Amino acid sequence: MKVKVRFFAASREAMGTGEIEQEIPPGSTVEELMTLLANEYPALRPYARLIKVAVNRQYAAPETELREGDEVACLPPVGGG
Amino acid sequence: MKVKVRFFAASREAMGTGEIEQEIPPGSTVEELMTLLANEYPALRPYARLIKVAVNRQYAAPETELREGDEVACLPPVGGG
Amino acid sequence: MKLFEITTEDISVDEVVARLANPAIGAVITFVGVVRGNSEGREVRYLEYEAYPEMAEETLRQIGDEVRTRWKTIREVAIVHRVGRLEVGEISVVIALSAAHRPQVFDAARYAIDRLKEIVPIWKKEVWKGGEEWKSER
Amino acid sequence: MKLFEITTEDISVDEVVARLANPAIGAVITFVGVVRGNSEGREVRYLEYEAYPEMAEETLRQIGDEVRTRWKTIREVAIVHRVGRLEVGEISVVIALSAAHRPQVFDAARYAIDRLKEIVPIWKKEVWKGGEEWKSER
Repeated sequence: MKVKVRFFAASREAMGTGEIEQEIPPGSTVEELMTLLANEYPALRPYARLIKVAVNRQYAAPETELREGDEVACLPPVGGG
Repeated sequence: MKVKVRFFAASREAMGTGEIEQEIPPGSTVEELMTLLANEYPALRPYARLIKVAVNRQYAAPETELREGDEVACLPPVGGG
Repeated sequence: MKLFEITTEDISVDEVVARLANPAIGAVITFVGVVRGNSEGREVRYLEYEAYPEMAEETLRQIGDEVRTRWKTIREVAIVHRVGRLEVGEISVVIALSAAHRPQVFDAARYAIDRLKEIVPIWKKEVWKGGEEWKSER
Repeated sequence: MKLFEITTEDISVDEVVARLANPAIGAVITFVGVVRGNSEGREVRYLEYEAYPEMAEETLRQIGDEVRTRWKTIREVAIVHRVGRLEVGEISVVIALSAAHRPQVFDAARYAIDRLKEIVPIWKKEVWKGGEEWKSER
Protein backbone atom coordinates (compact mmCIF):
# COMPACT_ATOMS: atom_id res chain seq x y z
CA MET A 1 0.00 0.00 0.00
CA LYS A 2 1.03 3.63 -0.43
CA VAL A 3 1.37 6.47 2.03
CA LYS A 4 2.35 10.07 1.48
CA VAL A 5 5.42 11.17 3.46
CA ARG A 6 6.15 14.85 4.06
CA PHE A 7 9.48 16.31 5.18
CA PHE A 8 10.15 19.64 6.86
CA ALA A 9 13.08 21.88 7.74
CA ALA A 10 16.38 19.94 8.10
CA SER A 11 14.81 16.65 6.98
CA ARG A 12 13.32 18.33 3.89
CA GLU A 13 16.71 19.76 2.97
CA ALA A 14 18.39 16.40 3.55
CA MET A 15 15.85 14.65 1.33
CA GLY A 16 15.93 17.36 -1.32
CA THR A 17 12.14 17.22 -1.44
CA GLY A 18 9.18 18.02 0.76
CA GLU A 19 7.07 15.03 -0.18
CA ILE A 20 7.31 11.49 -1.48
CA GLU A 21 4.94 8.61 -2.06
CA GLN A 22 6.19 5.50 -0.28
CA GLU A 23 5.16 1.90 -0.91
CA ILE A 24 4.99 -0.09 2.35
CA PRO A 25 3.76 -3.56 3.36
CA PRO A 26 0.13 -3.55 4.52
CA GLY A 27 -0.09 -3.26 8.31
CA SER A 28 3.23 -1.42 8.67
CA THR A 29 3.68 0.75 11.74
CA VAL A 30 5.17 4.22 11.95
CA GLU A 31 8.36 2.69 13.31
CA GLU A 32 8.62 0.24 10.42
CA LEU A 33 8.13 3.05 7.92
CA MET A 34 10.88 5.09 9.55
CA THR A 35 13.29 2.14 9.47
CA LEU A 36 12.47 1.58 5.83
CA LEU A 37 13.04 5.27 4.99
CA ALA A 38 16.37 5.33 6.86
CA ASN A 39 17.51 2.31 4.86
CA GLU A 40 16.37 3.70 1.56
CA TYR A 41 17.53 7.32 2.12
CA PRO A 42 20.94 7.50 3.86
CA ALA A 43 20.67 11.31 3.90
CA LEU A 44 17.80 10.98 6.35
CA ARG A 45 19.75 8.92 8.93
CA PRO A 46 21.30 11.79 10.93
CA TYR A 47 17.74 13.05 11.61
CA ALA A 48 15.99 9.73 12.11
CA ARG A 49 16.40 9.64 15.89
CA LEU A 50 15.28 13.24 16.39
CA ILE A 51 12.22 13.07 14.20
CA LYS A 52 8.73 12.92 15.65
CA VAL A 53 6.06 11.59 13.38
CA ALA A 54 2.59 12.89 12.70
CA VAL A 55 -0.04 10.82 10.97
CA ASN A 56 -2.83 12.80 9.37
CA ARG A 57 -1.70 15.91 11.29
CA GLN A 58 -1.63 14.30 14.73
CA TYR A 59 1.47 13.29 16.64
CA ALA A 60 1.62 9.49 16.44
CA ALA A 61 3.37 6.82 18.54
CA PRO A 62 5.91 4.46 16.84
CA GLU A 63 3.49 1.52 17.13
CA THR A 64 0.70 3.32 15.27
CA GLU A 65 -0.48 1.23 12.33
CA LEU A 66 -0.62 2.98 8.98
CA ARG A 67 -3.36 2.80 6.38
CA GLU A 68 -3.45 3.31 2.65
CA GLY A 69 -3.33 7.02 1.80
CA ASP A 70 -2.22 8.24 5.23
CA GLU A 71 -0.29 11.50 5.36
CA VAL A 72 2.83 10.86 7.41
CA ALA A 73 4.98 13.85 8.37
CA CYS A 74 8.60 13.78 9.55
CA LEU A 75 8.99 16.55 12.13
CA PRO A 76 12.48 17.51 13.31
CA PRO A 77 12.61 19.30 16.69
CA VAL A 78 10.33 22.33 16.34
CA GLY A 79 11.52 25.88 16.79
CA GLY A 80 8.58 28.23 16.54
CA GLY A 81 8.09 31.39 18.53
CA MET B 1 2.78 81.33 53.83
CA LYS B 2 0.95 80.02 50.80
CA VAL B 3 0.79 76.59 49.17
CA LYS B 4 -1.02 75.43 46.07
CA VAL B 5 -3.47 72.57 46.71
CA ARG B 6 -4.74 70.41 43.84
CA PHE B 7 -7.76 68.12 43.96
CA PHE B 8 -8.55 65.16 41.74
CA ALA B 9 -11.46 62.86 40.96
CA ALA B 10 -14.00 62.62 43.84
CA SER B 11 -12.21 65.28 45.90
CA ARG B 12 -12.15 67.67 42.92
CA GLU B 13 -15.88 67.19 42.40
CA ALA B 14 -16.55 67.69 46.13
CA MET B 15 -14.52 70.90 46.15
CA GLY B 16 -15.99 72.14 42.88
CA THR B 17 -12.50 73.11 41.77
CA GLY B 18 -9.23 71.44 40.88
CA GLU B 19 -6.95 73.92 42.59
CA ILE B 20 -6.83 76.47 45.40
CA GLU B 21 -4.22 78.65 47.04
CA GLN B 22 -4.19 78.07 50.78
CA GLU B 23 -2.70 80.30 53.46
CA ILE B 24 -1.11 78.22 56.25
CA PRO B 25 1.04 78.98 59.28
CA PRO B 26 4.76 78.69 58.52
CA GLY B 27 6.12 75.27 59.47
CA SER B 28 2.78 73.50 58.96
CA THR B 29 2.87 69.80 58.21
CA VAL B 30 0.84 67.88 55.64
CA GLU B 31 -1.37 66.61 58.44
CA GLU B 32 -2.02 70.12 59.74
CA LEU B 33 -2.91 71.33 56.27
CA MET B 34 -5.37 68.46 55.84
CA THR B 35 -7.03 69.22 59.19
CA LEU B 36 -7.29 72.87 58.24
CA LEU B 37 -8.84 72.00 54.86
CA ALA B 38 -11.37 69.63 56.45
CA ASN B 39 -12.42 72.41 58.85
CA GLU B 40 -12.67 75.00 56.14
CA TYR B 41 -14.33 72.81 53.47
CA PRO B 42 -16.98 70.48 54.96
CA ALA B 43 -17.51 68.94 51.47
CA LEU B 44 -14.02 67.49 51.70
CA ARG B 45 -14.60 65.63 54.96
CA PRO B 46 -16.00 62.35 53.57
CA TYR B 47 -12.77 61.96 51.56
CA ALA B 48 -10.28 63.24 54.15
CA ARG B 49 -9.48 59.82 55.59
CA LEU B 50 -9.03 58.15 52.21
CA ILE B 51 -6.84 60.81 50.68
CA LYS B 52 -3.11 60.30 50.20
CA VAL B 53 -1.07 63.43 49.81
CA ALA B 54 1.68 64.22 47.34
CA VAL B 55 4.00 67.17 47.80
CA ASN B 56 5.69 68.37 44.64
CA ARG B 57 4.59 65.18 42.85
CA GLN B 58 5.93 62.74 45.43
CA TYR B 59 3.87 60.80 47.95
CA ALA B 60 4.45 62.48 51.33
CA ALA B 61 4.02 61.33 54.93
CA PRO B 62 1.64 63.26 57.27
CA GLU B 63 4.57 64.69 59.24
CA THR B 64 6.21 66.22 56.14
CA GLU B 65 6.82 69.93 56.67
CA LEU B 66 5.52 72.23 53.96
CA ARG B 67 7.29 75.22 52.41
CA GLU B 68 6.11 78.33 50.69
CA GLY B 69 4.97 77.58 47.14
CA ASP B 70 4.76 73.79 47.54
CA GLU B 71 2.33 71.95 45.26
CA VAL B 72 0.23 69.72 47.48
CA ALA B 73 -2.09 67.20 45.80
CA CYS B 74 -5.06 65.43 47.39
CA LEU B 75 -5.19 61.93 45.89
CA PRO B 76 -8.26 59.76 46.51
CA PRO B 77 -7.69 56.01 46.08
CA VAL B 78 -6.33 55.58 42.55
CA GLY B 79 -8.02 53.48 39.91
CA GLY B 80 -5.87 53.36 36.81
CA GLY B 81 -5.45 50.42 34.48
CA MET C 1 9.60 59.05 21.83
CA LYS C 2 8.35 58.96 25.42
CA LEU C 3 8.41 55.61 27.18
CA PHE C 4 6.00 56.79 29.90
CA GLU C 5 3.08 58.85 28.79
CA ILE C 6 -0.38 60.06 29.73
CA THR C 7 -2.32 60.74 26.56
CA THR C 8 -5.79 61.78 25.49
CA GLU C 9 -5.44 59.99 22.14
CA ASP C 10 -6.27 56.46 20.99
CA ILE C 11 -3.52 53.99 21.94
CA SER C 12 -2.06 51.57 19.40
CA VAL C 13 -0.36 48.46 20.81
CA ASP C 14 1.88 48.29 17.74
CA GLU C 15 2.99 51.86 18.24
CA VAL C 16 3.88 51.25 21.91
CA VAL C 17 5.75 48.05 21.03
CA ALA C 18 7.67 50.01 18.38
CA ARG C 19 8.94 52.37 21.09
CA LEU C 20 11.00 49.44 22.42
CA ALA C 21 12.60 48.61 19.05
CA ASN C 22 16.14 47.33 19.52
CA PRO C 23 17.99 44.58 17.66
CA ALA C 24 18.76 42.86 20.98
CA ILE C 25 15.16 42.09 21.91
CA GLY C 26 13.48 38.80 21.14
CA ALA C 27 10.28 39.05 23.14
CA VAL C 28 7.79 41.71 24.11
CA ILE C 29 4.99 41.18 26.60
CA THR C 30 2.12 43.60 26.62
CA PHE C 31 -0.70 44.11 29.04
CA VAL C 32 -3.62 45.85 27.35
CA GLY C 33 -6.42 47.29 29.48
CA VAL C 34 -9.77 47.48 27.69
CA VAL C 35 -12.99 49.23 28.77
CA ARG C 36 -15.46 46.54 29.74
CA GLY C 37 -19.14 46.88 28.90
CA ASN C 38 -20.31 45.81 32.31
CA SER C 39 -19.26 46.08 35.92
CA GLU C 40 -20.93 44.42 38.88
CA GLY C 41 -23.95 43.66 36.77
CA ARG C 42 -24.40 47.20 35.50
CA GLU C 43 -24.15 48.10 31.84
CA VAL C 44 -21.35 50.64 31.52
CA ARG C 45 -22.02 53.48 29.08
CA TYR C 46 -18.48 54.87 29.16
CA LEU C 47 -15.56 55.60 31.49
CA GLU C 48 -13.95 58.88 32.43
CA TYR C 49 -10.28 58.64 33.32
CA GLU C 50 -8.61 61.52 35.10
CA ALA C 51 -4.91 61.83 35.93
CA TYR C 52 -2.52 64.05 37.77
CA PRO C 53 -0.50 63.92 34.60
CA GLU C 54 2.89 65.27 35.69
CA MET C 55 3.01 62.98 38.71
CA ALA C 56 1.46 60.06 36.82
CA GLU C 57 4.24 60.07 34.21
CA GLU C 58 6.82 60.20 37.01
CA THR C 59 5.27 57.24 38.82
CA LEU C 60 5.03 55.29 35.55
CA ARG C 61 8.75 55.89 35.07
CA GLN C 62 9.33 54.78 38.68
CA ILE C 63 7.51 51.50 37.94
CA GLY C 64 9.73 51.02 34.90
CA ASP C 65 12.81 51.51 37.09
CA GLU C 66 11.50 49.12 39.72
CA VAL C 67 10.86 46.44 37.09
CA ARG C 68 14.31 46.74 35.56
CA THR C 69 15.94 46.64 38.99
CA ARG C 70 14.09 43.47 39.97
CA TRP C 71 14.30 41.64 36.65
CA LYS C 72 17.68 42.09 35.04
CA THR C 73 16.48 40.39 31.87
CA ILE C 74 14.02 43.19 31.17
CA ARG C 75 15.56 45.53 28.68
CA GLU C 76 13.02 48.30 28.36
CA VAL C 77 9.59 49.23 29.66
CA ALA C 78 7.00 51.53 28.09
CA ILE C 79 3.67 52.45 29.66
CA VAL C 80 1.05 54.60 27.96
CA HIS C 81 -2.21 55.40 29.76
CA ARG C 82 -5.10 57.20 28.16
CA VAL C 83 -7.33 59.68 30.00
CA GLY C 84 -10.59 61.44 29.20
CA ARG C 85 -13.76 59.76 28.01
CA LEU C 86 -13.30 56.15 26.85
CA GLU C 87 -15.96 54.04 25.18
CA VAL C 88 -16.53 50.33 25.73
CA GLY C 89 -13.90 48.31 23.86
CA GLU C 90 -11.34 51.12 23.76
CA ILE C 91 -7.82 50.66 25.15
CA SER C 92 -7.14 52.44 28.45
CA VAL C 93 -3.54 51.37 29.01
CA VAL C 94 -0.72 49.51 27.31
CA ILE C 95 2.26 48.23 29.28
CA ALA C 96 5.03 46.77 27.13
CA LEU C 97 8.19 45.05 28.37
CA SER C 98 11.01 43.83 26.19
CA ALA C 99 13.61 41.18 26.88
CA ALA C 100 16.23 39.23 25.00
CA HIS C 101 14.51 35.98 25.97
CA ARG C 102 11.13 35.11 27.39
CA PRO C 103 11.74 33.74 30.91
CA GLN C 104 10.53 36.04 33.69
CA VAL C 105 8.91 38.67 31.48
CA PHE C 106 5.50 37.47 32.60
CA ASP C 107 6.24 38.02 36.29
CA ALA C 108 7.62 41.44 35.43
CA ALA C 109 4.50 42.37 33.44
CA ARG C 110 2.23 41.28 36.27
CA TYR C 111 4.26 43.35 38.72
CA ALA C 112 4.02 46.41 36.47
CA ILE C 113 0.23 46.36 36.16
CA ASP C 114 -0.22 45.63 39.87
CA ARG C 115 1.98 48.59 40.79
CA LEU C 116 0.24 50.83 38.28
CA LYS C 117 -3.10 50.15 39.95
CA GLU C 118 -1.50 50.79 43.34
CA ILE C 119 0.50 54.00 42.98
CA VAL C 120 -0.17 55.88 39.75
CA PRO C 121 -2.42 58.92 40.27
CA ILE C 122 -5.10 58.04 37.75
CA TRP C 123 -8.78 57.75 38.58
CA LYS C 124 -11.63 56.07 36.80
CA LYS C 125 -15.27 57.06 36.91
CA GLU C 126 -17.79 54.52 35.70
CA VAL C 127 -20.82 56.00 34.05
CA TRP C 128 -23.85 53.79 33.66
CA LYS C 129 -27.50 54.51 32.89
CA GLY C 130 -28.70 56.64 35.74
CA GLY C 131 -25.53 56.91 37.76
CA GLU C 132 -21.79 57.18 38.08
CA GLU C 133 -19.07 56.21 40.51
CA TRP C 134 -15.34 56.67 41.05
CA LYS C 135 -13.77 53.23 41.18
CA SER C 136 -10.60 52.12 42.88
CA GLU C 137 -8.91 48.80 43.55
CA ARG C 138 -9.18 49.08 47.32
CA MET D 1 -11.59 36.07 11.35
CA LYS D 2 -9.31 33.17 12.22
CA LEU D 3 -8.13 32.92 15.82
CA PHE D 4 -5.30 30.53 14.91
CA GLU D 5 -3.37 31.29 11.79
CA ILE D 6 -0.11 30.70 9.95
CA THR D 7 0.56 33.66 7.70
CA THR D 8 3.25 34.92 5.35
CA GLU D 9 2.24 38.55 5.95
CA ASP D 10 3.39 41.17 8.46
CA ILE D 11 1.64 40.74 11.81
CA SER D 12 0.01 43.67 13.62
CA VAL D 13 -0.49 43.31 17.36
CA ASP D 14 -3.49 45.64 17.22
CA GLU D 15 -5.08 43.52 14.54
CA VAL D 16 -4.65 40.31 16.56
CA VAL D 17 -5.99 41.99 19.71
CA ALA D 18 -9.00 43.17 17.68
CA ARG D 19 -9.83 39.54 16.85
CA LEU D 20 -10.72 39.10 20.54
CA ALA D 21 -13.06 42.10 20.68
CA ASN D 22 -15.95 41.47 23.07
CA PRO D 23 -17.66 43.85 25.50
CA ALA D 24 -16.99 41.41 28.37
CA ILE D 25 -13.19 41.63 28.23
CA GLY D 26 -11.19 43.99 30.40
CA ALA D 27 -7.66 42.79 29.84
CA VAL D 28 -5.61 41.36 27.01
CA ILE D 29 -2.12 39.94 27.43
CA THR D 30 0.02 39.54 24.39
CA PHE D 31 3.30 37.77 23.85
CA VAL D 32 5.11 39.19 20.83
CA GLY D 33 8.07 37.30 19.37
CA VAL D 34 10.58 39.53 17.58
CA VAL D 35 13.54 38.53 15.37
CA ARG D 36 16.71 39.25 17.33
CA GLY D 37 19.78 40.65 15.59
CA ASN D 38 22.16 38.28 17.31
CA SER D 39 22.24 34.74 18.58
CA GLU D 40 25.07 33.11 20.51
CA GLY D 41 27.37 35.93 19.55
CA ARG D 42 26.64 35.75 15.85
CA GLU D 43 25.08 38.58 13.92
CA VAL D 44 21.85 37.28 12.43
CA ARG D 45 21.12 38.44 8.89
CA TYR D 46 17.59 37.07 8.78
CA LEU D 47 15.45 34.09 9.78
CA GLU D 48 13.56 31.61 7.68
CA TYR D 49 10.49 30.14 9.33
CA GLU D 50 8.89 27.05 7.87
CA ALA D 51 5.65 25.41 9.01
CA TYR D 52 3.54 22.38 8.38
CA PRO D 53 0.71 24.85 8.08
CA GLU D 54 -2.36 22.62 8.28
CA MET D 55 -1.06 20.82 11.37
CA ALA D 56 0.39 24.00 12.87
CA GLU D 57 -3.00 25.72 12.84
CA GLU D 58 -4.55 22.65 14.45
CA THR D 59 -1.93 22.54 17.22
CA LEU D 60 -2.32 26.29 17.81
CA ARG D 61 -6.03 25.68 18.26
CA GLN D 62 -5.22 22.81 20.62
CA ILE D 63 -3.08 25.16 22.73
CA GLY D 64 -5.98 27.61 22.86
CA ASP D 65 -8.27 24.81 24.08
CA GLU D 66 -5.73 23.70 26.69
CA VAL D 67 -5.41 27.26 28.01
CA ARG D 68 -9.14 27.77 28.30
CA THR D 69 -9.56 24.42 30.02
CA ARG D 70 -6.88 25.19 32.60
CA TRP D 71 -7.72 28.85 33.21
CA LYS D 72 -11.45 29.39 33.33
CA THR D 73 -10.99 33.16 33.44
CA ILE D 74 -9.50 33.18 29.94
CA ARG D 75 -12.18 34.15 27.50
CA GLU D 76 -10.52 33.84 24.13
CA VAL D 77 -7.12 33.02 22.67
CA ALA D 78 -5.67 34.04 19.31
CA ILE D 79 -2.29 32.97 17.96
CA VAL D 80 -0.85 34.17 14.67
CA HIS D 81 2.56 32.93 13.53
CA ARG D 82 4.38 34.24 10.52
CA VAL D 83 6.50 32.06 8.22
CA GLY D 84 8.91 32.75 5.37
CA ARG D 85 11.83 35.15 5.51
CA LEU D 86 11.80 37.54 8.47
CA GLU D 87 14.19 40.43 8.97
CA VAL D 88 15.65 41.55 12.30
CA GLY D 89 13.03 43.47 14.30
CA GLU D 90 10.06 41.90 12.56
CA ILE D 91 7.33 40.11 14.51
CA SER D 92 7.35 36.32 14.22
CA VAL D 93 4.42 35.49 16.48
CA VAL D 94 1.65 37.16 18.46
CA ILE D 95 -0.22 35.29 21.17
CA ALA D 96 -3.16 37.22 22.63
CA LEU D 97 -5.35 36.13 25.55
CA SER D 98 -8.38 37.99 26.79
CA ALA D 99 -10.04 37.89 30.19
CA ALA D 100 -12.64 39.80 32.13
CA HIS D 101 -10.06 40.60 34.80
CA ARG D 102 -6.31 40.39 35.00
CA PRO D 103 -5.48 37.67 37.57
CA GLN D 104 -3.99 34.53 36.04
CA VAL D 105 -3.72 35.77 32.47
CA PHE D 106 0.05 35.97 32.86
CA ASP D 107 0.38 32.30 33.81
CA ALA D 108 -1.87 31.42 30.92
CA ALA D 109 0.21 33.45 28.46
CA ARG D 110 3.41 31.85 29.65
CA TYR D 111 1.86 28.42 29.25
CA ALA D 112 0.75 29.24 25.70
CA ILE D 113 4.17 30.33 24.46
CA ASP D 114 5.90 27.40 26.21
CA ARG D 115 3.53 24.94 24.56
CA LEU D 116 3.90 26.64 21.18
CA LYS D 117 7.65 26.14 21.31
CA GLU D 118 7.10 22.52 22.34
CA ILE D 119 4.46 21.12 20.01
CA VAL D 120 3.69 23.38 17.05
CA PRO D 121 5.30 22.16 13.82
CA ILE D 122 7.17 25.33 12.93
CA TRP D 123 10.90 25.49 12.31
CA LYS D 124 13.36 28.34 12.34
CA LYS D 125 16.57 28.61 10.35
CA GLU D 126 19.04 31.25 11.44
CA VAL D 127 21.05 32.76 8.64
CA TRP D 128 24.20 34.62 9.54
CA LYS D 129 27.17 35.77 7.50
CA GLY D 130 28.72 32.62 6.15
CA GLY D 131 26.37 30.06 7.59
CA GLU D 132 22.93 28.90 8.60
CA GLU D 133 21.39 26.52 11.11
CA TRP D 134 18.01 25.09 12.03
CA LYS D 135 17.29 26.03 15.64
CA SER D 136 15.13 24.30 18.19
CA GLU D 137 14.47 24.70 21.89
CA ARG D 138 15.88 21.30 22.79
